[in-house]
Amino acid sequence: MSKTIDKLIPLGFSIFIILVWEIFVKALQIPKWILPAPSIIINSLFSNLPYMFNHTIATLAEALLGFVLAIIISFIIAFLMDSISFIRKAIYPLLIISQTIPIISVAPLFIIWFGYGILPKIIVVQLVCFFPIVISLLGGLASVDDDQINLLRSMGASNLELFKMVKLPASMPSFFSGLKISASYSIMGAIIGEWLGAERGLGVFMTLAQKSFQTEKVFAAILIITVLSLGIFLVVSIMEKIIIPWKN
Amino acid sequence: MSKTIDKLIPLGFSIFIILVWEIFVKALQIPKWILPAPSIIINSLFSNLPYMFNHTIATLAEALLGFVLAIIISFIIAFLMDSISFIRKAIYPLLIISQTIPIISVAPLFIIWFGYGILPKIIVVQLVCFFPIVISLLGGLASVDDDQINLLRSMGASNLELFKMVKLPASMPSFFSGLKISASYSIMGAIIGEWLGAERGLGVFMTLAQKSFQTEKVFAAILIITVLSLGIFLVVSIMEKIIIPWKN
Amino acid sequence: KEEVKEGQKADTNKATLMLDWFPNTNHTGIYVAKEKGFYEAEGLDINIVQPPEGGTVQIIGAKKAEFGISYQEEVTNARSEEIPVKAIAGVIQHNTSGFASPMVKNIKTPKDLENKAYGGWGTPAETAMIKALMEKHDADFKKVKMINIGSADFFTSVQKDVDFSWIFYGWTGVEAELKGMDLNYISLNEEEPILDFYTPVIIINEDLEKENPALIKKFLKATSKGYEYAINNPEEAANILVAKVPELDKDLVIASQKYLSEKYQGDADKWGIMEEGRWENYAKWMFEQKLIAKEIDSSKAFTNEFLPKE
Amino acid sequence: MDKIKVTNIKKTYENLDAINNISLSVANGQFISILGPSGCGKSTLLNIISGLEKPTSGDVLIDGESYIGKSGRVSYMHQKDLLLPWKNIIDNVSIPLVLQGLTREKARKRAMTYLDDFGLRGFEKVFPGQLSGGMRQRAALLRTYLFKSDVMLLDEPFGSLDAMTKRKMHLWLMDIFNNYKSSIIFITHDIDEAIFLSDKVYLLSERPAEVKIELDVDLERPRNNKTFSNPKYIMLKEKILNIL
Amino acid sequence: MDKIKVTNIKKTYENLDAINNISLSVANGQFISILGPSGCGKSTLLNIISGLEKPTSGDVLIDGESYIGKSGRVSYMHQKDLLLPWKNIIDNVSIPLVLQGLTREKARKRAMTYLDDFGLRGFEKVFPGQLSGGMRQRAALLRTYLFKSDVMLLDEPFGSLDAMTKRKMHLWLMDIFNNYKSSIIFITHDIDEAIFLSDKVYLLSERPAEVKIELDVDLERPRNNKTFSNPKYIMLKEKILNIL
Ligand SMILES: Nc1ncnc2c1ncn2[C@@H]1O[C@H](COP(=O)(O)OP(=O)(O)OP(=O)(O)O)[C@@H](O)[C@H]1O
Ligand SMILES: Nc1ncnc2c1ncn2[C@@H]1O[C@H](COP(=O)(O)OP(=O)(O)OP(=O)(O)O)[C@@H](O)[C@H]1O
Ligand SMILES: O=C([O-])O
Ligand SMILES: [Mg+2]
Ligand SMILES: [Mg+2]
Repeated sequence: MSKTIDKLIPLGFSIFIILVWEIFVKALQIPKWILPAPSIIINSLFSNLPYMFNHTIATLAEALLGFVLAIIISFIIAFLMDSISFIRKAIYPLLIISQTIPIISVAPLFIIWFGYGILPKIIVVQLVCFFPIVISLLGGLASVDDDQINLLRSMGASNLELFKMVKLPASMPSFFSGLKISASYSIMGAIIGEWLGAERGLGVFMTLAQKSFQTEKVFAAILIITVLSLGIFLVVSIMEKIIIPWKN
Repeated sequence: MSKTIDKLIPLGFSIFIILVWEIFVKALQIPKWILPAPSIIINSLFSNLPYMFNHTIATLAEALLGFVLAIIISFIIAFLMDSISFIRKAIYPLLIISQTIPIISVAPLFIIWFGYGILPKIIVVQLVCFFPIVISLLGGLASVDDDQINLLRSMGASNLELFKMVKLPASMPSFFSGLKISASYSIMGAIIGEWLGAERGLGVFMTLAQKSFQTEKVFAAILIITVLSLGIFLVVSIMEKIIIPWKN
Repeated sequence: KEEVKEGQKADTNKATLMLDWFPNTNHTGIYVAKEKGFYEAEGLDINIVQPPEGGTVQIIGAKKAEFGISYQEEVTNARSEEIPVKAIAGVIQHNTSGFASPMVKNIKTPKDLENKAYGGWGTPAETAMIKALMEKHDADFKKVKMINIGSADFFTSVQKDVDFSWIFYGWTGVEAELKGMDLNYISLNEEEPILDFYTPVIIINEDLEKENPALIKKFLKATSKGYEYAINNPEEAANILVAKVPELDKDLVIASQKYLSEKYQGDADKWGIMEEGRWENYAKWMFEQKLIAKEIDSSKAFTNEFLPKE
Repeated sequence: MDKIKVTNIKKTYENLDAINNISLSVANGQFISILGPSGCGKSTLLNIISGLEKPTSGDVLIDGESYIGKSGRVSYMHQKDLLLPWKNIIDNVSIPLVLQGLTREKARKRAMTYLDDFGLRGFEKVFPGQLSGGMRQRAALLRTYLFKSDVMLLDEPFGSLDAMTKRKMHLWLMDIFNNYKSSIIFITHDIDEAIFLSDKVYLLSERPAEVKIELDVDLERPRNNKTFSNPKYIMLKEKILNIL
Repeated sequence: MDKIKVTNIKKTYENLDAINNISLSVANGQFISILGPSGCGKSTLLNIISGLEKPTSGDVLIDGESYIGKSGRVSYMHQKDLLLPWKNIIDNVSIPLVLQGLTREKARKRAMTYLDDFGLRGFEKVFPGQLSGGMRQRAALLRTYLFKSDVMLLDEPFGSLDAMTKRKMHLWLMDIFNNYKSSIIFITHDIDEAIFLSDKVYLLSERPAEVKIELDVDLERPRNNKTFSNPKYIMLKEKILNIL
């Protein structure tokens, strides 16, 4: 298959699904406040676009800041856990616990600690995103060929050098699996963060639209969320291709 | 370090954190409806234990059913995506989209489609859990040594045999990274599912406790959630050791 | 799913009721009716279910449940979006909600809201309400700082940047009393009659009116009995609710019930009845405030017709 | 008709000519060896004959049929052992049997009978990571053999073996070769080995590989230790040494 | 004093005796070779001397100091090439230089000067996956050399090389050996290579390995093509062949 056709497949398939949806909604006469037809959603998107712009920017900013923070923290945690066995054992359970607590149930604590600004949203995104990255990084680090490690150690490599030269590159494929998972979560993380209270953002927009039963606006927001998430995912995928050239 | 000490580290560290928390709350006289002291939480846990049991069972059932379903579906999807390039290209964007849609925003649709029973909760758990598994499986499958594939293909292996003999085992380490991520999410997925409307479950319990301002009960529920999640995570980790013997 | 199909057949007696929120003292009459066998006596089997966040109106609109709990603003909003739901009983006669603040914030009248921070959900309706109250007292709404507190509760949010918030007195106000926290409280219905909307109300899908009026009648007959029991026996009624939903704080439920039992029927002739004027005025106000895109026919938004005639 | 006929193979990687122009032929039941400098393109040639890689141009005929890009026809032992790290040795070597439809149990049993010959007895339950280099090579050879095609391609199968073990393997290989009348293409750097085993030796040039010369080895079979002192053998060896 | 002194090494894996009892010594600037059957424990021995594995019992002294379980003292070329798949060839071979503190640029430049000798010129930007087996081996050897320790352990470094390339590598190795007075332990299956290069040859038994015999090679250095026709050489070779 040629490259252009490759790119047309997902597009074509999406169009197919949208068509089925449109026909299905029209044929069954499903009211638009239950499930609006794609045409209505697109229409609503365009008529609300200028004023959704601000909300979109807010959410995107939260998501990107949180995502980048998550990557940085993941590396620090994974490095520490990999190098110092005491830290690994002490922190592992806490990592998991951090994922099992439904954020909404401890929302009051978040507000008391971090107030109502952009900070709590970034922290929520960070919390949602860092876990898949850490676990994948650790998985990747564990899968490194011991003989390669031994060889470099026998050449006098320090822990940091081993990490940089062997462990990190060897765990890049696994790391990118985690990064792709997180990339897909980042925008949704920001939306969850906005439930903790926000003035702007697509989460706020959706809540308001939902409360006034403008389902088509909710779906217009979901469409934007989806496009943003796919965009971040795509950037990560391209980075993967660039950073792992030896896999091609 | 000996094996027993290894196991005592996380325990000891947890106890340390709990002590700090207790002292902190007492010293700053933080009211219990903001952040209850661990002693109060434990106390509340034990006095509510018999009657939290039902909620716990309900949530655990949803989580486990959803988790197992997620594993099964992940394998089917990953196999199809790996074998048939058309499917991979067509489905990849949909997979990501499935993770980017905040479930709560389309909650009414879930009830309308799947009713009030355990089904919508299982579906939510499945939706939350299958994505990390699929992405990690696909990442693992992509990392397989082409020469090994070629060798077996040259011996007449079918796609299914290649999958079983080479691709699957080669992607097990990566798969387990994904599985661990999902295991940590499974209980929380069930809690989110219960927000779609449920009569029983720890999510229901937490909502009710929160709405009647009984923060210590919320934390008692979080404690149970955490223990359950760690339990599922542990089972997955043990399975990993058994299924990947060649890594030891 | 099953209950729904059967519920739409004229002769069956199964039906689903979807709450508006977690079970609380607003719903006591329903739990009493179920526990005391009032529904059973009417040949009904009522299944009470909890809603997905904000989903009750849509579920009723889609006929996936027969009865639901909502509130006047939501019904008005829904009808302006052509969702065919309709109120059949007002659970509490007058609006028991209002703006509360810790005593130390010194907010006694709407005038005092100037230079204070409001913590809410950021809906246009909240803005309009605060504005309406303040304008009546020649206060400047622009001086209020609006903060979205998301899912945080009253007690938490006033710990941080928030000065006042919108509460249901019968629940959060009562909890403050139990906590020994002194509040200033500005009651919506006392300050501004237009804001005396019905909350909560019981709703149905319009179609049910034609398809199975008998079901509605029987349902409301039993439900009325439930609320009447709660009005006359607050303590016992509270205990029935707590027995059904033991996760709730028993002290809070009992205190709340004592407060609400007096408010269910209020000054009306009987429980559940609603005045056309209040529906009309509130809808008009909402339209003027641009809270709804088009005017609604209030007479179609509610009916007293199915309430027991006595 | 030739069993294998390779004509005018050319292979270019991005900006590297690996094989310039190679033609060779193997008659039915013939054993040929290929000698050539390291990196000249020998493994690439076997990859092409086996169908795993496609040549830039040229054709590969087996029994007169073109096998460009079609794998599965021949037994092929790669230069890398390619043992699967997650299967123990017995399961690794019985892969071709399982792929041919035998149950795992039967496959294991069949493979088991060869472990002594290959010096792997006692290591059946061991994972490849715990074997020595030479043992891995022997396991890979056994796996290749069990595929049992009438055409075998062997890429330096005895590179990590000591002289003794190598000699044992030679005798074993001659045995199958005589019994099954397989056609074999054998890559090695060991000139003695090449002459001892083959009917014909191809000498390749530096990369990009071309056939420098094709030498027939007319030493009577079965060959044995006395072969090495045969004057024909010594002459042939000298000739090869001179050309290289 | 001996440069390297290995005394009574024993190594047992779970239920497998790999090395029974090995003692050997290497004088300063001495080149010794180890010959032994495949799987007898040669690589295990080098792993132990390099400090990567611990023996079950016994001791390893280098310059009189015990190096049990302490790696980093010696240059060690493993039997597997262990090139890092994510680094191109020039970066792979310059790893030891970078680890010794050179900047990447300087390390590359230094390594670059050896590429011709190792026949890797033109492949500096290529990833290991695109090299031939022999080229990978040469890259691994160059990397080992650049570590520049006065003790070198080489595990079948020339196993995948043709005779010509091997000869070139031999001459190069003799050169360093003479110039730097390194002490070298060399594992090979090639008897000619062992005799040609060494001052002493150890012959090991079947697993569990023991030293069967230790043979001094008193052929004058520098050695060259004529060495092969030296009667001492021929006698020594015959002796070894008889023992094996
Ligand atoms: N996938 C590839 N991409 C680019 N170049 C390659 C690839 N595979 C092999 N080459 C190049 O092709 C040439 C021939 O390689 P090949 O493996 O065929 O050599 P060889 O004759 O088998 O050598 P050796 O005796 O060392 O095994 C080498 O220069 C190698 O770098
Ligand atoms: N990590 C390990 N675990 C268990 N057994 C091992 C391990 N490493 C090596 N062995 C065993 O020890 C024995 C000696 O192996 P070693 O690699 O030292 O052999 P060798 O002499 O280098 O052989 P070759 O010439 O084939 O490379 C073998 O039987 C091997 O299976
Ligand atoms: O953690 C969540 O609230 O989804
Ligand atoms: Mg090769
Ligand atoms: Mg070895």
